[in-house]
Amino acid sequence: MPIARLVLAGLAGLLAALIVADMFVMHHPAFGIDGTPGFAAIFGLVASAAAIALAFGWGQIARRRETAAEEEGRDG
Amino acid sequence: MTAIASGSSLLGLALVIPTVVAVLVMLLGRLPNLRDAASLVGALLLFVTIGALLPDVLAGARPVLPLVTIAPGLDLVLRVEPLGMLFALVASTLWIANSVYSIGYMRGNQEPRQTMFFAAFAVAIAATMGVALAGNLVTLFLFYELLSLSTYPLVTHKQTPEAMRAGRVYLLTLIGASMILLLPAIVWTAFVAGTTDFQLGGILGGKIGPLAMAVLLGLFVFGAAKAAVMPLHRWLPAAMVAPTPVSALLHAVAVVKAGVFTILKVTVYIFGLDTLQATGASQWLVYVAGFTIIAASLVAMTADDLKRRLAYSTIGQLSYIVMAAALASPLAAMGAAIHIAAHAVSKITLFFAAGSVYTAEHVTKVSQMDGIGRRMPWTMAAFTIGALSMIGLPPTAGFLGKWFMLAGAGSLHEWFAVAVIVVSTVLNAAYLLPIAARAFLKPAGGPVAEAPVAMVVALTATAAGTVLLFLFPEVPYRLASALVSR
Amino acid sequence: MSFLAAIDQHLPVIVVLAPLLGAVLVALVRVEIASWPIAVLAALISAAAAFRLVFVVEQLGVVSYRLGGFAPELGIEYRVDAVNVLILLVVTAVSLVTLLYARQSVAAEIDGGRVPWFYAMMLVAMAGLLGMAITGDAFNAFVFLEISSLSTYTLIALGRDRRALVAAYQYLIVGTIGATFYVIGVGLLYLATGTLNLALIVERLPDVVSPRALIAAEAFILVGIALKLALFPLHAWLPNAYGYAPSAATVLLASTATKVAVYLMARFLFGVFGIHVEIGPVSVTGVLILLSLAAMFVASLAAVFQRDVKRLLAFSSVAQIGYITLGLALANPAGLTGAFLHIVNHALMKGAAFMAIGAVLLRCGSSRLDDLAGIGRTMPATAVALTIAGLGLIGVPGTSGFVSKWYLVLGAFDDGKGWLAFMIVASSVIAVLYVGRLLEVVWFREPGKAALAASEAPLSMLLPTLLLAGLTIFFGIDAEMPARLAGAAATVLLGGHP
Amino acid sequence: MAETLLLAPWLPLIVGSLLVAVLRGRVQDIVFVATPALALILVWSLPQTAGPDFNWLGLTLTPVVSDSTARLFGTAFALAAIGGAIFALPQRSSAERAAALLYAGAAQGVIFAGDLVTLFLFWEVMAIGSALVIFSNGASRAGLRYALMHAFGGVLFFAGIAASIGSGGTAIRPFAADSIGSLLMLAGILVNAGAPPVSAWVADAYPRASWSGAVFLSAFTTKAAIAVLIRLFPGEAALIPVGLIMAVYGMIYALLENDIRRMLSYSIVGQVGFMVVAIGIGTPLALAAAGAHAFVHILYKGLLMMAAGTVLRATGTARLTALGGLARSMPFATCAMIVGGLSLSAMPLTAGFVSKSAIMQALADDHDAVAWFALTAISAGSMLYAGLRLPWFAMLRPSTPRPATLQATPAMKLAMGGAGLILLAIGAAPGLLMRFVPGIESVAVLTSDHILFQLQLLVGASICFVLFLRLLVPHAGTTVDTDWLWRCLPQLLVKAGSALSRQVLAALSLKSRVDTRKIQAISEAWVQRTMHAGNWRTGDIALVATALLGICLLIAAM
Repeated sequence: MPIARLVLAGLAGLLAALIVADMFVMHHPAFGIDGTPGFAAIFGLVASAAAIALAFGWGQIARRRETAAEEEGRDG
Repeated sequence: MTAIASGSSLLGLALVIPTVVAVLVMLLGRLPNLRDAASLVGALLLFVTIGALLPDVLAGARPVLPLVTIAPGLDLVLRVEPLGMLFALVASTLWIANSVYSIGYMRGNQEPRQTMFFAAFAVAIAATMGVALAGNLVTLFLFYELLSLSTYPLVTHKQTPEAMRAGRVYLLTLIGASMILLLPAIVWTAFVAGTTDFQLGGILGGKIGPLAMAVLLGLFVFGAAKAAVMPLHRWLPAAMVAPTPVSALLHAVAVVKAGVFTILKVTVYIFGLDTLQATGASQWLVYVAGFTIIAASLVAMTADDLKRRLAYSTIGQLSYIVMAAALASPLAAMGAAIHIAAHAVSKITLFFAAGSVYTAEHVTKVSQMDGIGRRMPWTMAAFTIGALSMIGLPPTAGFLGKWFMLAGAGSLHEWFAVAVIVVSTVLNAAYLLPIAARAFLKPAGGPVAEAPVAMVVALTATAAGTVLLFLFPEVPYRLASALVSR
Repeated sequence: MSFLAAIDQHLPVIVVLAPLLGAVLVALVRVEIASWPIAVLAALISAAAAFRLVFVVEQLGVVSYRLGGFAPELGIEYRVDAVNVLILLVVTAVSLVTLLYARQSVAAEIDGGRVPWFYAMMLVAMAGLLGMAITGDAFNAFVFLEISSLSTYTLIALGRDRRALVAAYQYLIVGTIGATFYVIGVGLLYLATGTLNLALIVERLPDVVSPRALIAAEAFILVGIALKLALFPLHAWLPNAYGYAPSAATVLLASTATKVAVYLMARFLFGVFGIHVEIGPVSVTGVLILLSLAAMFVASLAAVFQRDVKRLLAFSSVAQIGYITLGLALANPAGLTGAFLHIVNHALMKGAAFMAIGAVLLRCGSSRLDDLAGIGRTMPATAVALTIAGLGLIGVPGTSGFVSKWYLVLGAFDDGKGWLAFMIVASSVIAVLYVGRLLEVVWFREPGKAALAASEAPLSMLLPTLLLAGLTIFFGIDAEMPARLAGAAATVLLGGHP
Repeated sequence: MAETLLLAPWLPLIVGSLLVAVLRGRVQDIVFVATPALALILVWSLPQTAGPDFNWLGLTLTPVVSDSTARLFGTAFALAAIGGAIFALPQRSSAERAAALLYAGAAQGVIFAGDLVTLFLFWEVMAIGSALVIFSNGASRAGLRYALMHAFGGVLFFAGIAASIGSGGTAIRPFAADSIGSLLMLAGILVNAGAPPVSAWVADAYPRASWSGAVFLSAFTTKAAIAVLIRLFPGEAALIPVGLIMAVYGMIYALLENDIRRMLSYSIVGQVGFMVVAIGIGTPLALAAAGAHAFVHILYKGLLMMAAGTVLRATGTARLTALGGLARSMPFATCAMIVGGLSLSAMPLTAGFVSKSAIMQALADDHDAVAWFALTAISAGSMLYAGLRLPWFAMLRPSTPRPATLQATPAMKLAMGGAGLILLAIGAAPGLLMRFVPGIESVAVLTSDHILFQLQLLVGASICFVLFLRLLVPHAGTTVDTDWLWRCLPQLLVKAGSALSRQVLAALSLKSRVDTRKIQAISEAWVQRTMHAGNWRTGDIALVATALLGICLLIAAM
């Protein structure tokens, strides 16, 4: 998927630029670590990955193929 | 002095008017229009009579009318107090609605033996007035029995084997329980307290131990089987074979209300709320009534027959009142009193609607009610209002009593009672709302065709009353406050 | 001296003599058609005299009438006070109503030739009972006792069922034993005091040297009377006797015979021996309470299991007599008032009940419980009377039964015997069972063949039945009059002045 | 005083509800839109003084009283009602319209209630109104479940109020969850807020409303619960974990969901979780932030629901599996969805960024590290489902689009445009929002470090989205949810219970049959022998009599 790779590259470049920019601004950290330049980027990546993992995992366990279709059909 | 004198004559009138109506109805049997007019006029007159008593009672007067002295120390006396006033007011008001409705129903269904029906009805109202206005236990008992007897021909009105069987269960349960339990309770009370007069604060305080008091309370509660506390509830669903106006009379106007009225009156005026509270003699009843509420609601959920479902709903609602009485707090007692009125007006609406549906389409089962709300919008709208009131949702009367009951239970930290009310509210919604949903949401399947006008007028009026009682609860509230104030 | 005043003087003797003469007249005339009017007339005169006596006694307190003018020691004294005037009133009134009722019932149940005998015996029985009640002489009471008993045996034997003969025979033997005991007791008293006049016996008792003789006399007399009044456990003759006698006879016996015996017992207990006398370590009241309670419970329970309504009501009578003797045993104003009230009330409601059953017997030919099924639909008025009577037996408020039980309970509490009050109430619950069973059958069962064929009782039977039922209701709502009379009787028995 | 009642914002709505039920046609349209507008005017004209008192049932009722919280929520509710009404103009269902206005009016009533009883009365009317909105779409079973859930929550709240009334009357004041009464109140409110374990009702009910009805539903019930929590349980520490669970729950289920409107419903629970956490913090800033976030959330969730409704109306489905490639045929809805989704994701220059910043600031000030990091992470997760997954799969992804049979009408576009513009305006100029939410002026929003932080977070999330796109592809089906507790468990219990009771009954009846036979035999024998019910022989009677006499004499002789 070249488009996807293109988008990915673009996003990565954007993120790099943001991290670089982050090094030049004055931080007001509340917990210390959140003032580290680029923290948010890493946190965002990790948190999103964790969220996807969590959701996917839960989906594997709790997702049912059948919908409550008969009722949805009746209820509209 | 004059006020009291006129008050006593009004008391007499309250008994005389329905009696005269009964006689007139019998005499006018050949002239149906005049006969039914007699019922209506009588109902209006009775309402005016009772209404005329109201200002005095609210002002603190307690008119007395001694009827007869059986023997020294054994009197039949009428005496109005706030609770009796409330009950009389409810019964006399609903008699009007019920008369209008009955005329529509009896004619609409071409029922036989209408003269007998209206006459027995009037006698039942007279007995109800006697119960409401009784000044002591003996008087109350007499009219209580008269009420059982006079409603028997109504329950067996159809005279089918099933109706006769139901009438048998009805009479044997009610009379049997009152003879075996209520009467001994009254005699016991009389000799412990030296009187059977209703006195605010009770007459038993300090004269009887807590255990004996609990037993005595049990005799009263189960003796007044009209209150249908389990396990003495079977007569009520059985009596469902009666025509709908009779069901309305049983469930809303008179009979079951006479039962809970007796229990409430006994807790307030014989035991005394403070005494019960101090001794804890009524605690067991909270559990029994709570069980009845939940169990009845569960049974109601499984009932497909509309009237049967409503009957179990009544059993549950009655036990609210019993449970509130057993909580023995002023707030809960107020709730119980107000709920007598609130349940009456909303349950009569539900039964009127059920009868209207039966008259128009001969539908008796919930499962047959698809789309009926679209064919009979007035009827089912009224039904829905009644159902909301059963659940206790504002803006309907059912909210009022529940409010005080919960406040009473909460202030006493009776969390069992609170839990029962919470759970049963959900259950009430679960067995009543589906009917409304089914009626309105399923396809109509036919043109609009309402029941006879008289019936629609009556049920619309009571449905409106259910809302109006919520908006203007002044009279029941003040009477209920007067009940517990000293 | 006006004519009325002259009659007033002779009232006591008129009360007894009227039925006795009536009996003789009936026996002489021996015409079926004439016997009933004569009997009714005799009863009417007697009842009128008794009614008048009530007023006289209320004015004078005590009316003493010396037969032949002899002094009490030699002759016989009729002595009427507040106690026995009530009994006289009940006996005459009920007898009158019974006779009014009897005509069609008797015509149906008794062979034509025996009808005059029946009325004659009814009048003799009535006279005997009245005599027992009115006399102030212990031996004279025995004579009247025998008169009433002998006529009663005959009446029972006139029942059309063959078992009636057995019942009559049984009652004959038992009654004779009772009478014998009684007369032995009276003899012992005579030996001790030298007189048969009750008032004189009382005067002389303090001088009696041998208390043993006295106690023996008391034992003989009380057991003898107890047999006659069917005090538990000496009641076994009663269900058969009542069950198989002709309906009209049953009404008379059930309403009056045992009541007079109760009166006699009360007279001896309170007037002669004193209620608080003890036989050895056992107090009379204690025994009496015990036996009364046993009667109330055991007989009521037995009634529950009866299959014949007349026997059911008969057992109920045994139980109800238990209430009355309980009231005697309480020996306080309220208890005694209750006892005497119950004598009146029980006469009314048991009379009504047996009359109703007599009507059913006439129409259906059976008094078996099963045959009464659904009778409420074909004989509604009779069934209503039966219902009222039944409610009275339970003691439902609004019926006279409630008022008398009320006084009994009151008496129990006055005596500090709360448990006794509880027992009274509890035994009423058993009454609920047997009455409920009866009413259930009458009103709620599907009518059987017999019931369907039946029609409402003839007016001549219905009216007396309804009259007694109506009085049961009336005295339940306004008990002022009977309560006053019973209260006066209680006061007299307890030694006060009326 | 009493004339203040005429300024009650709920009054025109409830009157309007009745009018709408009676009126038809153009007049109905005007009333339908005009009454929420009138309500908005009244929200701002109502003086912030003590309200009028009424005596009812021995209680002092204050039906209307205003303060800054009331004004904030009142404005949000009025805006939602106006937008919803305009959006719903093509929807000709009078029943839904009347129900919606009743619902909106009751929500205003809850906000402006001056005492607990009034509050509760409106609370229940709100439940009725919202249930009617669902019912009006013909969804009877879902509507019933919804009604039952609210009857349950309502009566809990009711019981709590009734129990607490003894200690301190009916005044609206902060409670501590230390008595059963206040705990009941808290539980009742949390039911409405969609807290665990009953969160599932939101996603169960809201998607069953019509394409227009869901817009109303998404606005009022949960946010009214937030307003009540702010008033009654500020700083209740137990709310922090509750809110966190809601946020996580909402995110996970939204990520898994296939139906757009169900996804948005889960998202409501997640976002309300943010507010609940803030209320649990309870500092003035946190409470103000919760209010501000509720305000903004009403707008962007309304916008998203409108977009979803537009898609549903146009294509007949709202399932991601059946959608895609609609951007070209429905550009307006696509834009609305993107603006709403980005606002939900707190993209800088949208309103969501302003309010979420305020919440995070409040957490930071309170040094609540766990909540702060957790909610930051969930913000990133929100971007995944709302900012990316939703628009991508619904609109943007290349696919053969379903035919859009019904294009959005101008009224619908007006409503969506209005909501979107407000969101963007607040995002560009946070002062607009801060002006009437006193207490959040100090929050740094459009500062460079803050913007950079947020952008990194969101871009990081976007990278993950592209990387793991395959894992996020929607599938048909449902995820087992907490509604299993009331939809499946009772059936299982009933089945098990009836089987058990049948066995017990069978055992009992067998036993009782034996017993009755035995009892009968005994009783009969007893009757025959002991009861003297049979006939005595004459000799027996004589014997008894003689014995009795003998005993007497014996005693006498002694």
